[in-house]
Amino acid sequence: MADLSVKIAGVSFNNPLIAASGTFGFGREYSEFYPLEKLGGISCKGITLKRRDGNPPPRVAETPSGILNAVGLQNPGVDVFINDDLPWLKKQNTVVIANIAGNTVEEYCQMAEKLSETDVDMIELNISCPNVKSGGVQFGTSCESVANITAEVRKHCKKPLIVKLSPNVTDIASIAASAEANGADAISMINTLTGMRIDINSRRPIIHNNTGGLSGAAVFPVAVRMVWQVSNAVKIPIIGMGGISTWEDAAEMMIAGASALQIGTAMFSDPYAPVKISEGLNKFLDDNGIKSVTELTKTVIPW
Amino acid sequence: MADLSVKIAGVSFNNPLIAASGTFGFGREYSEFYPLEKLGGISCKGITLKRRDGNPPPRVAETPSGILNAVGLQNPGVDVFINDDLPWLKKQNTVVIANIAGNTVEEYCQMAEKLSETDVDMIELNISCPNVKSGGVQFGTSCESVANITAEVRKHCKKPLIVKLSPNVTDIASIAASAEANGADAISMINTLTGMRIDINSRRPIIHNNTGGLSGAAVFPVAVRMVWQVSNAVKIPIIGMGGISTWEDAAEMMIAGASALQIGTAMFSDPYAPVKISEGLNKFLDDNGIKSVTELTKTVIPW
Amino acid sequence: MKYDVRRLRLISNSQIADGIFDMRLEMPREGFSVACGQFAHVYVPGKTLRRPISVCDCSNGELRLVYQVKGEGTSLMSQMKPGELTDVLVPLGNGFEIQKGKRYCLIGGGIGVPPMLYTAKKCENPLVITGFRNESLVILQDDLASAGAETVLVTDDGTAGEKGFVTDVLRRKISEVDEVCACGPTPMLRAVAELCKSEGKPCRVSLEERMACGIGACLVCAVKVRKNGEEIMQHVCKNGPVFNAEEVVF
Amino acid sequence: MKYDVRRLRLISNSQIADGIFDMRLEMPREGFSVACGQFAHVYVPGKTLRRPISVCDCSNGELRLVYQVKGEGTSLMSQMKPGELTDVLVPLGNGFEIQKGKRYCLIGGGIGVPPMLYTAKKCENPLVITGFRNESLVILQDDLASAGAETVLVTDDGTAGEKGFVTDVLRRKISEVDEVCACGPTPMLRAVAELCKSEGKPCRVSLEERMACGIGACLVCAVKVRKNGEEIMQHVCKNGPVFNAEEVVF
Ligand SMILES: Cc1cc2nc3c(=O)[nH]c(=O)nc-3n(C[C@H](O)[C@H](O)[C@H](O)COP(=O)(O)OP(=O)(O)OC[C@H]3O[C@@H](n4cnc5c(N)ncnc54)[C@H](O)[C@@H]3O)c2cc1C
Ligand SMILES: Cc1cc2nc3c(=O)[nH]c(=O)nc-3n(C[C@H](O)[C@H](O)[C@H](O)COP(=O)(O)OP(=O)(O)OC[C@H]3O[C@@H](n4cnc5c(N)ncnc54)[C@H](O)[C@@H]3O)c2cc1C
Ligand SMILES: Cc1cc2nc3c(=O)[nH]c(=O)nc-3n(C[C@H](O)[C@H](O)[C@H](O)COP(=O)(O)O)c2cc1C
Ligand SMILES: Cc1cc2nc3c(=O)[nH]c(=O)nc-3n(C[C@H](O)[C@H](O)[C@H](O)COP(=O)(O)O)c2cc1C
Ligand code: FES
Ligand code: FES
Repeated sequence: MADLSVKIAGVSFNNPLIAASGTFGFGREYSEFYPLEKLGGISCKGITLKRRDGNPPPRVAETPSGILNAVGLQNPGVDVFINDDLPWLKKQNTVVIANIAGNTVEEYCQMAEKLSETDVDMIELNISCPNVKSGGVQFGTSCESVANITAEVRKHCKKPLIVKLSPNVTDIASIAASAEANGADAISMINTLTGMRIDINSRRPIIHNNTGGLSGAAVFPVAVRMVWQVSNAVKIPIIGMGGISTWEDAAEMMIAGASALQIGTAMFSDPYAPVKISEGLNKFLDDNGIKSVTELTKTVIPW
Repeated sequence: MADLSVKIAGVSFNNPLIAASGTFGFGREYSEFYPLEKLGGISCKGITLKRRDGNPPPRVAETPSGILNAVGLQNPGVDVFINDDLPWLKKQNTVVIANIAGNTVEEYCQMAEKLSETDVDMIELNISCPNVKSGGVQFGTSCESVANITAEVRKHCKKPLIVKLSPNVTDIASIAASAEANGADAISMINTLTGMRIDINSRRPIIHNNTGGLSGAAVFPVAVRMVWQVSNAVKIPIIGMGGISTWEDAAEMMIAGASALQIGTAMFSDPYAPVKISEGLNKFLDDNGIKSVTELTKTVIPW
Repeated sequence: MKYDVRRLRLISNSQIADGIFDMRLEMPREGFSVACGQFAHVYVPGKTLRRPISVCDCSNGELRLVYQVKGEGTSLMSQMKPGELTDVLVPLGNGFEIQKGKRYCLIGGGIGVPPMLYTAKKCENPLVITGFRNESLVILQDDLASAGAETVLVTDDGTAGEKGFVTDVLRRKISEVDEVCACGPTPMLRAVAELCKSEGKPCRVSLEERMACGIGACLVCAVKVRKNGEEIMQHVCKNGPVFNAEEVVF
Repeated sequence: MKYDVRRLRLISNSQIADGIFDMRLEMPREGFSVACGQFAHVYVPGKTLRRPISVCDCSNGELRLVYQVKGEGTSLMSQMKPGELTDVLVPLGNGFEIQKGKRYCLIGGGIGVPPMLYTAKKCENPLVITGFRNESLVILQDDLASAGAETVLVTDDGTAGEKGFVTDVLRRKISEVDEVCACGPTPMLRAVAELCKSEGKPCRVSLEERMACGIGACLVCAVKVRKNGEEIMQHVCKNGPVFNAEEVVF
């Protein structure tokens, strides 16, 4: 039995497998499959200052080895999260990460302030949601805006701060460096790649939002590349995600540079995916005589 | 029998199916499967001023619903192309597009000049090759550099000029607009998305170049989205590509905004892919009483 | 633990009408119960998303799913072979609540008919109205009759049963029943709901929406409903698929 | 037209050693010819790239491919069932040129052995040296013997045949042959090539490289060779897989 525990920004995780934001709600539903303590942590559904109803359906479409989604940040608002969901979540014996999104920098700051007074373990700054009209991804696509929002939120945030990056950019390494320079404790990446599908008979985009975010196995090679590039540019830990479906993918993502992982779309095929991945990683480590999963991180040997 | 012919920048194609650059060599090999006149055109393997040997192998890896490649522009050089390949190609009764890449703007200009004196039908400016150390994609990732190289090459190019865009950018619509404003007659897109795979046992990147270009069905939703965005930003025609595998995909890409299509990776699964797609499109048009394939272009009805 | 992934052996998977298949899976006879109107979320090898299919029947150790081939997922499903293990999340969602002593009218349109078989089995002497585009798509008539239902069949073109729409029959017979349950295309559901409203009969409808998780976590299968005068988003997989027709914002 | 996509019916596909399968496909008896050392490019449903597999034999209307399960592609291949139609590009590449009147030594290492069976059938009284890691991986010994070859078997650990390497045997027997043909892991090929060079025997080697098109168009399967003193890139699928060992830049 290898040591699967990892530490990110001072927070200890039982194992590197974290449920990805937006795919796992606030944990209650999947807790009807397995105790949530089997996971290293949970990144909660993105929350906003006020309740949001999200986009009209259809909100999901299948693509080759992936899916598009455009939920549009449906959520009950930060106060409901703090009062109704967080107390339950904190009893599940797993790390709780609040994923926050706003229309303005001030909204992000207000939420960070509120959450700083709660028991959430970490805050994940979602500046990469491609499926909302204002806010979201626009904060995450230039170094200046990433620097600005990270610095501002940092002032109001007493919790370890993760900045979640968008892959829809020319130079992800510089963006990560801006986040690091302005106070991020960790990077999580990648959010979804913007994509589109059209029904050739109705000529309507399948997703009501016209475009949606691509996730799942299809994006895995892009995610590995970006994690590798960012790991060459920053010293803070990276939580890697994007299409991880098997324990082999998980090992690959860590070898590329990730210190922990989030699992999203794979859960839709198999609700047990993160549990199986954690078991698979354990066996891989044992078979190779590796004592701790942390020994995988960033061990790629580039040509 | 619907009318499949299309016209791009004054050049007439028998049908909208063009073999994608780099996947079809200079056509000789695939001409042993079917007469090349079944295709609307051929975009030749990217050529450079001098012969290039390309990257060391491995140069290809499979990924979920896609592949990574890093050939690194192996080619015999523009003069050999003009002397040895072009005369044969011109006899095949299909449109011949020369795809050119350089280390410097001057190299691009020199090649454009040489090719302008030949019978090639069109020139495709490859400013988006992610697999070479200098040149390639660096020209294609900012509006300024795209504007500059397009304007310079335009001065030396007497043929219709296609500018091929990289998807590894934050805002592809502005880049396309820069190309249009500086003399491009058409846009072709998308080149490959940069990706990486690592062998978890050897910890070596599978591709010797470390990173490679992702193509195939996996990228299709990203390509459709980008073609749609660019079609909203420019008036010149778009040659759409990226993961087109079936006639349904082809129809979808045209509905999103493309006037013609290139087929690459799908050829590796089925050498007849472009021929079958052309037949499928024809049947789709007939079944729906559509007289000309040009009636599909940009007919998406966004929500 | 409310949910589990079940690996069920495929007993048979045969075409019963034009493009419509009848899949039967071996279910443990004990230790769980499936309500009518609930659905199964079927893993299709090679696809990222599961496919939601209503429970058509669940008895004698057999789970029955009747589905129409629409796209790639259902096409792959139709190629699954007896003996294979299928991976299914079942039962999911909230079904029809059937009360003793009431007479129900069950309405199925097209591929909305299958859940009405299991529902009919849970009712006493139900009236089942089924509608199809034409004869080639008619399914489950014998099963419904053996379930003890009074059945009325209509087709759009009159090639089987009466010519007309399910609402034509419902209008005629609505006074004979206490409640209406319906599943089918949205325009049909809307028409049924309006008729029930004007006749003052309670009506429940089973809705469809594209799904991912199937259990209420990912929020993709949204439907707008009116509760206490306020419009809110609920989810077909968790709050439905069966909704009170009066609350649905069609 | 030199190439075609063939849809060949699978006759059988059975395991013949630890993780090694023997696939037999129905081939038309006429209208084409396959040279020894050529390969087949096999479409595996669900995969983007075809998988290159050497022709192990081609006779009596049967194409035989012997392959080892390495990753997902070959694993899916091993699950293909008799009766299925497989989609294969065959024959591709340049094989071994076998001249009358010469005695050949054919060397196969591990999963490099299969092409040597068909090659042995094209030679007169060849000497075939095959090497495997251990007994559990030994294949095709009977077939080689019935093909009329003199066979020598070695294993790394001595669990079958002699203990040692193919080069140990070659060193002992090289004077008995005129030319050497080899297929196997690169270190083995390099050792064989060096030995042949020092003994002045012509040597041809069959190389492997990751492929996409399989016909020389995409340029991914590059191998560096020396021609007229200059190092140039050639391609395993089109110029090879068989190369003159002296020209290969290992
Ligand atoms: C609760 C529920 C119960 C259902 N019961 C049945 C049933 O008993 N029999 C039956 O034949 N069909 C039923 N459907 C519809 C069935 O799920 C779809 O026809 C099927 O998913 C189409 O998949 P595909 O891959 O063939 O089509 P594609 O169009 O290729 O599917 C692409 C994506 O769209 C989704 N999708 C497409 N159409 C629908 C739809 N109408 N509803 C939901 N998702 C859709 C698919 O799940 C998939 O994610 C039900 C749907 C729901 C939500
Ligand atoms: C000309 C030629 C002849 C061959 N003949 C045989 C044979 O007779 N029997 C046999 O068992 N194997 C043979 N191989 C090797 C065989 O092609 C690979 O083992 C197989 O492609 C692995 O596929 P996979 O999906 O199982 O492995 P994966 O590692 O999952 O494959 C991923 C990708 O890498 C490629 N790849 C992986 N290993 C190799 C390799 N060694 N050579 C080429 N591509 C590779 C695959 O084709 C695929 O594109 C031959 C290879 C070549 C080039
Ligand atoms: C349905 C869905 C909803 C999502 N919602 C959010 C969200 O609210 N906040 C966020 O940061 N990321 C969200 N994401 C992105 C995921 O957290 C993750 O970055 C992405 O899906 C890539 O990982 P995967 O391929 O493992 O799914 C969502 C993804 C999906 C599929
Ligand atoms: C093996 C390979 C080589 C390529 N070489 C070139 C090239 O030389 N020039 C170029 O502009 N694009 C090149 N491309 C990119 C393709 O032309 C195309 O833009 C991309 O593959 C997306 O299309 P597809 O998904 O249909 O393959 C290459 C692609 C592949 C797979
Ligand atoms: S499918 Fe995930 S909430 Fe309904
Ligand atoms: S595989 Fe395409 S050139 Fe060899």
